[in-house]
Amino acid sequence: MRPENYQAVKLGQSNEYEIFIGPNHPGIEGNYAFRLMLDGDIVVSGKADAGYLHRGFEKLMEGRLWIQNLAIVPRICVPDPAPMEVAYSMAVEEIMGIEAPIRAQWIRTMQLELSRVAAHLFTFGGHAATTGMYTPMFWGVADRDLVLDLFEDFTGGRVYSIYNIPGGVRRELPPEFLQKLSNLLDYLESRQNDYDNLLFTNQVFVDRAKGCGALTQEQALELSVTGPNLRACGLAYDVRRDDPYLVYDELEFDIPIQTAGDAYARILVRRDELFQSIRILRQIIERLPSIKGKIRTPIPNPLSWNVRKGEAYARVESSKGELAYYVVSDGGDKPYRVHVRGPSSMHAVQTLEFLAKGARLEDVAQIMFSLDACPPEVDR
Amino acid sequence: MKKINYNDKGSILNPLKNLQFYARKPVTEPLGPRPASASYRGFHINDLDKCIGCSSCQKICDNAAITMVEVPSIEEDASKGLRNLRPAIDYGRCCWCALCVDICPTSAIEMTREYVHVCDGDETDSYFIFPKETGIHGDSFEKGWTKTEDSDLLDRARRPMGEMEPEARIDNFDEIVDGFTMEMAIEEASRCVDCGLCEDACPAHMHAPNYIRSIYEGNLEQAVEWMYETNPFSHVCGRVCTHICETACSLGHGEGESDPIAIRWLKRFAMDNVSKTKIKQIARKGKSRKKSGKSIAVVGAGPAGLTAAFDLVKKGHKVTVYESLPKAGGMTRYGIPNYRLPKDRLDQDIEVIQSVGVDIKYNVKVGTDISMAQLQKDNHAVVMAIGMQMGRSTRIPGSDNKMVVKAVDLLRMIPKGDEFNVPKSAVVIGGGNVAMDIARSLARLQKQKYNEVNITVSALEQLGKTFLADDDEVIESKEEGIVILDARGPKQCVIENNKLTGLETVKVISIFDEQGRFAPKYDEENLQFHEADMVVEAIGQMSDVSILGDELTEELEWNRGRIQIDGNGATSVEWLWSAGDMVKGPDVINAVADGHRVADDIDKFLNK
Amino acid sequence: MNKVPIDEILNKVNGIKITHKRKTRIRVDVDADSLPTLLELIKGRASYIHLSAITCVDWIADNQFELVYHVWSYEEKCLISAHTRIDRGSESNPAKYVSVYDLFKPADFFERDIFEMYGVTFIGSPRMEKFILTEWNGVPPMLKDFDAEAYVQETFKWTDYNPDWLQELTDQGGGIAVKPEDIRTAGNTHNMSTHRERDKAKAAAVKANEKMQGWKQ
Amino acid sequence: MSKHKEGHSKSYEKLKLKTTLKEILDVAVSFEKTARDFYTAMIPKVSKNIRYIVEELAEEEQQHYDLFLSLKNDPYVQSQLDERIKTPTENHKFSDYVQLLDLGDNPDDQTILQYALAREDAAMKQYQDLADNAPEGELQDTFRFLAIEEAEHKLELEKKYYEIIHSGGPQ
Repeated sequence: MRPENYQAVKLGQSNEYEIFIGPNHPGIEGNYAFRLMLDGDIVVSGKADAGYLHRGFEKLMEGRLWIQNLAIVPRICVPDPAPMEVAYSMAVEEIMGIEAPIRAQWIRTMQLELSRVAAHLFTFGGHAATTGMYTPMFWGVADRDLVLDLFEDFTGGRVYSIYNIPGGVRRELPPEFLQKLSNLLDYLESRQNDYDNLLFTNQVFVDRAKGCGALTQEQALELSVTGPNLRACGLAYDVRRDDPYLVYDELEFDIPIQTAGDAYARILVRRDELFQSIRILRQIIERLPSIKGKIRTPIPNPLSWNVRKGEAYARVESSKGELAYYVVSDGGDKPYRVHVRGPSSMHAVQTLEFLAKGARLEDVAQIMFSLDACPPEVDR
Repeated sequence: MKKINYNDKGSILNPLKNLQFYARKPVTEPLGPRPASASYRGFHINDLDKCIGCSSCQKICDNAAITMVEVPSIEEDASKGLRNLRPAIDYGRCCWCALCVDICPTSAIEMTREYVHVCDGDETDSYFIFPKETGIHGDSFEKGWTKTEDSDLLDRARRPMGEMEPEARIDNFDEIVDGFTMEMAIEEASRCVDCGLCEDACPAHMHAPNYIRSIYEGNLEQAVEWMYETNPFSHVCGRVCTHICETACSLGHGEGESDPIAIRWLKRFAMDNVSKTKIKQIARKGKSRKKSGKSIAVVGAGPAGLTAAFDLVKKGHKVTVYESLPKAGGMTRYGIPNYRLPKDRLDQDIEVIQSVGVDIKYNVKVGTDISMAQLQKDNHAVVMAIGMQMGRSTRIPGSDNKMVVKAVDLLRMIPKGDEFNVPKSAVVIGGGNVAMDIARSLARLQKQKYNEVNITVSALEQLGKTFLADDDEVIESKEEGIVILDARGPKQCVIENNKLTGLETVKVISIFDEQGRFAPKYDEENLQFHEADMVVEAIGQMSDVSILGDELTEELEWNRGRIQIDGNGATSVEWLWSAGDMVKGPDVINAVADGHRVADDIDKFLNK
Repeated sequence: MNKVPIDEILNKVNGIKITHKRKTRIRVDVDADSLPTLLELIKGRASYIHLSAITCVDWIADNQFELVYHVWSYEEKCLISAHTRIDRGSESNPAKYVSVYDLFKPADFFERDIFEMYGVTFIGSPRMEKFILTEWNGVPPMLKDFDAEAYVQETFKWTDYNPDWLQELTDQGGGIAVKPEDIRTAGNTHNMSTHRERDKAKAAAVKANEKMQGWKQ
Repeated sequence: MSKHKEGHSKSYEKLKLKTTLKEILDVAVSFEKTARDFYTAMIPKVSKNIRYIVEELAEEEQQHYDLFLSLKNDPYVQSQLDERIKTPTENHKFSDYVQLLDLGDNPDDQTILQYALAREDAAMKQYQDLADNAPEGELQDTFRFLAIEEAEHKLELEKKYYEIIHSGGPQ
């Protein structure tokens, strides 16, 4: 059903209306629609409607060489592309039975955390915008751009880094990079007060966010909610710690939690996580110079690269939650099957539909953004 | 980090604190593009001179953004591995992943720090660009993403090949090169980018990319199947081929240390590891069940003659091969020493060819035992493939002494087991591979008989510059104790009392002119005498065309001393074809290619 | 509380094959009939409550679908991937399997996704209906026998470009030699651009050119 | 063969007597003609497969003949001779080591080439000697020019010799 063909329908004698939000609602990342049954301004039921940006990534990947897919995977989640590359590479490495050199693992960790910082900044802005506050949105996007400058510096691309490769990363860090990173972290920390004043302790925002889209821990677990959304329900669970990958077991960081499970709790978890990421990055800045060695384990030349038969389920903690790649190889030069398990496939469909029920129409956008749903993960 | 308590209510005044921003300096960014970072993946540039047209960029492109275009003004030379294809890029599809940069075997394609292109709707043609040293807008920009050692997707180093140590090999004729193990072969095969330059370069157009791929996949039988499509002398070529393919290999074009794929050793590996029975089955594939009723005589059972025979038999014709020597193989048997080509391998190639139905008559000398006229009478077509088995002499003073011998004659005696007096010391005149073959063979015989090596090779050509023999041959010869005196011209064989005492040479200052043609300059003062019991001349060979007989010689058209043939090997006489060394000069793979050509043409002729 | 080792629980299922891949990954293979029992067991007895994903793999050569249920335990910190194979069915008799929605709510999403992309009907799943491909009437596109590349070539038109430089090259007798789609549609890249392919292409070009000349005259 | 050797020494005497440039060129022209006729006569006698060598030799002598003839008739001949002498071609003496053989009845390619090399070498030396003994001026310049011409011709032959005889070997 295309929106241009859609007209709000008044159903029979009741006060119920069916309306369509999206697919370009400002409160929604990407092209995604939501069909709501309203009774007055109270949502009776909601139905997620995907398909506006279906590019058939999983199908495409089956038709491309192992390495060519690296140019595809980051596109599945624009705000937080790095975990996609890393998860795919890790899955392929597991099938091949190789490991990235330790230096590459540190660099990957750095990339993931930088990406998390960028993604959270983006989400702050987006979330604020759904409550009608646009300044944090501009700030979030502007500050994220500074992170993108660093991505450009060390990966060669601003958004789609295409920096990972099974076996490691493609390039050494440029000279002075860690100094630049350190300066950026200083700057971001200096911005904390500004964000707190404008957003996190702004009474208008606090009032709007509290109680909005609240989940209990039981509900969250039943719905397979992960990431900050789950941690906002009081469960200190993080793939980085509980199913460690790369060098996370060598890093010190806390897992921030909240218990209320609502939109405000979720954004507070993200705020704290941003600073945990800065903490991790500072440790990396300190440790990385002493970690010498190669950044790539050699793989056969990609044009004739047959990955041996096997399968692997690689999980990472993206800014949105548990991101997993299930990769199957039949021994050929292309993946036999790649399944992308994005955290939003849970958050943006069943959880969103569940939370929308009974909410007021004006809160729907905030609920969706507070879940940090990334529709391309549903629509891959 | 300041903690925020969930239960805090926040304050309506907090946002007002940000009014302080009015006192801050505004952030301003200049309009217009800023320079991108030093490793930015901007627009492409391509160094057209470095680019060889291998199309690897096109194959790695995940968005089908690269079209190969033919540029007629660019040199195309298959034997050097140069195609006149160059990439053109469709920026409507490109995703700027730079995999094309990272795979380019010659590092020709790179990206700049330029990243802005704006055009109107009716200017979509500007999306399709042909990158040169300058990028999309014809401007030179600083380079962004270029290939680094880390980002290089290709494995540049050849797997090392094991060899017998000099001490172990000098007193015998055992094969020197170890050959690959399965693991090494797969690793080596994995380096191939499948550009096909090797196949273009190979005279027989062997499907090297296909059999390399099969080896990589561990399917050696399939690899051998690919080989037998174009070469029934795969064992021989797996060992002694001149491997033009490796010269053409795109990996060998890379800067710095970048080795071509060891295509020859891979071929050898596959052949060595598939059973003879299986190879016979493979060789029979595609053999016609129908008999054509036509018969063909082939003169000479060398690679050219037997390849032609092999093809013709598979096409249903009856083929008889006449060989003047007791065994088949031609120069591969009677010219190449066993340590380079073990004769059992050659025997197998020939056995496989015979198993398809080729009939070889040994010890029959055409021209003496049976005339060409007779062959013509008895057959529908005749193939001349007698090779170049006669050695040239320098004809310097003293060269008519009986202890001045020709390399090819000696080399023929060794596998035949003919007795001859191994000289205690010998000088070889010549700097080609034949000179090395006889020097190293004599060295082995000397070691066996006298326990010491005393061989000198004297060549006009200069080592490392104009020398004709392969580098490996030179290195290994030196390891085996052979002295190579390069840049020396033979002046005379010194004879005292009718007995050879040695060779006198004169220093060559330079040998070729600017055009690369022979124009030697000598230093007359610089004379040297080399004591020797035997002088071996290894300067060149020719074909014994006298077997054709005067009448046929007169009837045929000639081309600078060789029988004139057309592109298919047909001579000016309707029933006669000629192939191999005698028309093309010495080279096994060329001979094989010739054999195929001739067979195809004869088949066409017979089916007319 | 005495923890029952996971293997002991898994082994209650008939015909199970257990592979410990690493500390946090266990692969089990079970019959299609036993899979729901297995999931119930590990959820109920071993705290595997988080359904991370359900993956479908189309093994067309075996005429089977493989369904993989990835289930995580927050307590054990371990992921069990339960593999099972079902009949691939046919157009007239599509594949069917039993839904695990009553065990894991998120199965709703995954099963609907597989229904849409592979055509497997999950009996008992609440919404066996279209979701992403609402305007698609073809075969389920993730099936191996749906050729996406061919579909794209048939359905969409590539932009034809005619920049000046290309015209110049064409005038010199050169121009487009190998199009990217030629390489891609060949499927197997390793056979391309060898001399035979090029010769054939060249011959075709010469022929086409001759034809053109004929037209002009 | 012997006849020709004789011819050469005879011609030496003949040339020494000459004093004017035109007369010298006349004799030179007639020498080239003799050589051309010699090779031309040889063509049908050798085996067809090596006939090209003799044909080419005859052709080269013909070219020399034409050159000397045109020189003789060239009004600016003096200035041209000066040009040539300023850039003498070296004699590399390769032919010294090629033994002079009898041509015999059925010569092979190598023999013919060796014969031709020796012949050019002898001619070159002859002119060189003449130049050395001639008084400075027009006469000496002429001899020098002729010597250089023959040297160049010999050099071309040497290249041909190398390319035909030193044909490399099998691998």
